[in-house]
Amino acid sequence: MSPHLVLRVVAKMLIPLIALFAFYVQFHGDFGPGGGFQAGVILAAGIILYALVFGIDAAKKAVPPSWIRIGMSFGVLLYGGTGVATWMLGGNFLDYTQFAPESTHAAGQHWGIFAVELGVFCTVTCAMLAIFYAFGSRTPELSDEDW
Amino acid sequence: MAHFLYTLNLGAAIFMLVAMALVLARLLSGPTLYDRVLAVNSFGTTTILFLCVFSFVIGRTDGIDIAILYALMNFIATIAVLKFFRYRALDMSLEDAHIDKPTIKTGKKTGPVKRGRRT
Amino acid sequence: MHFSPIFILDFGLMAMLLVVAFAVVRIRSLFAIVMLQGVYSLLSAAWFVSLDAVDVAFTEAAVGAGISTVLMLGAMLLTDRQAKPIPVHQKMGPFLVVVVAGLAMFYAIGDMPAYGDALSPANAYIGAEYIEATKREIFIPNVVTAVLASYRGYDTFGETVVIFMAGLGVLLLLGLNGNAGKWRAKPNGHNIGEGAPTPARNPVENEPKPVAKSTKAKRTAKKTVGVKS
Amino acid sequence: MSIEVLQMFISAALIVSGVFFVLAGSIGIIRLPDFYTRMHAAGMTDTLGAELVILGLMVQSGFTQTSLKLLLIAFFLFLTSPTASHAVANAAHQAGLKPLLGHFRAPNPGEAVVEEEEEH
Repeated sequence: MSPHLVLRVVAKMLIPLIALFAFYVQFHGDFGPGGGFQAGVILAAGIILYALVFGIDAAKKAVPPSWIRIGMSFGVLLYGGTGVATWMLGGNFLDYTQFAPESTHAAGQHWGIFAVELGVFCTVTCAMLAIFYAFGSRTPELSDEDW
Repeated sequence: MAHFLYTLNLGAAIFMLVAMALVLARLLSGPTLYDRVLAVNSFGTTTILFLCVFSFVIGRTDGIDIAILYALMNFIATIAVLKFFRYRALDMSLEDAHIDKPTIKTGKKTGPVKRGRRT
Repeated sequence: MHFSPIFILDFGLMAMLLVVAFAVVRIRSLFAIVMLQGVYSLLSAAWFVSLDAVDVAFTEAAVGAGISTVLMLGAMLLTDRQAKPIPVHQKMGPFLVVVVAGLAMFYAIGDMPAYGDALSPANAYIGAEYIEATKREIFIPNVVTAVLASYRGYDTFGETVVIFMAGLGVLLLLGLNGNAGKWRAKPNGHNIGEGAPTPARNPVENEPKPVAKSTKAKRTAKKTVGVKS
Repeated sequence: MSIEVLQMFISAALIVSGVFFVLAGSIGIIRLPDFYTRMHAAGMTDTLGAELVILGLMVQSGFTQTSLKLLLIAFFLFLTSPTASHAVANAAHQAGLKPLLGHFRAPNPGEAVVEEEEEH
């Protein structure tokens, strides 16, 4: 008998849906509630569910710690880099209109907001996963009385 | 007719609130920890329903997004809690967890409890 | 003030928030507190929806429902199961501070705008300008995203850096692999195996112990091993 | 009778019955004597009551995006609630929490598990 068959099957069905919902929140943030921070937390929660059900080692194979280190810094760099790019194009720091100055529908603003939200998304996902990996990888040593 | 539907939804929301309060009482008083887990799970479902009905009452359907989020995420906390109490670790896989019997707190001393095998 | 029936729901939610907050303070079982914090975040998210602050509710829901409970449990694994009771004489000072602060807040309530006031400072000045300008300058329906990412881009950059620093701090202090599984928490300062002869523990314990453990923590553990509370 | 009135009445019937089941379930969670019976009541709230209320709201909103989102909620609840109940019951049973017994005696928790294992 395989233990916890129900949990594993349901989790397998649920994790892609959670990831899909995270991307919905990320890219629909201009029209409904949500944005980079919320989407990052939801995606991290999906990966945490994977780690809870299939073990933290399997999760580390799927999302290696090196990705986490890189992704966490990449998000901040993307955010800052957007600002620097607008700087280079001749505007102020984080002045997104410089991306498409002639646009009548504020396309530059849309591109800027997209890049910035993506940066927040990366950083938040990776930071949440880093905290979970750091705490979850440790094993306590307890006697029964302490429990 | 709109007024009838408004009253209906408002009444449903108030009754959901009452149901939330009742479940909360069980959560606060629950004798065993499994009662608490059950109450939290049930509270989550009731809150999802409350959010759905309430967004119809106020006429803004953004609350339904939050209800979807809770429907997806309420599960994670329950799994974490049960793993915590059954295997006393969050890092092992459920796939190769052998069936062991940790004891519930009875007050009397019991033997050592095997944890799930670490992979 | 016009009485809207939605106020019944608001008051109900607030009353439950109050009950949960008192319970979190009073209950000593840490596990029950973790559960109650999940309930608190559910309730406050519902309340934020009723205040039309949907984005805040979304954040509260995302963090409170899934992540926070799991992380709290992960931290609880490494500590105690019960909060230690604090003697009454140590409680009096904080109690006094809380009472004084609460009285000051009650005094300040008189200056607050009424609930749902359209002319309150939050609605009247710069907020109204942002709501108007978003339509013609940024062309997206969600004003909150426009304010967060564009008008207040510096603030959000600061917040992102704060989250980055939090992750970095955890990485530096704990490491992603938990020292490759060699580190073990010892709640209550008990060093298991030195007190009463316990049956054989995990095989991992027979490995050579890391150096960091045999310093101060072990010395204090030896001292307190006889006087288990 | 126009279609709106019919919609209204169907929606009202579904929501009222759903609220009845939710309330009955939560009263059961309070009043029933032990964990397993309480779980019985909670299961009723989680599936029947919730699905009925969401179905009523779907009827109320017609063919809209809101209705699709409500369908998603119903699907997720249908998937996760029984699973969570199963997990809680399984954990409690494995931990040796015994049901409150009356005249009839159930097998001990440990024995029951062994039998289940051999079946598969």
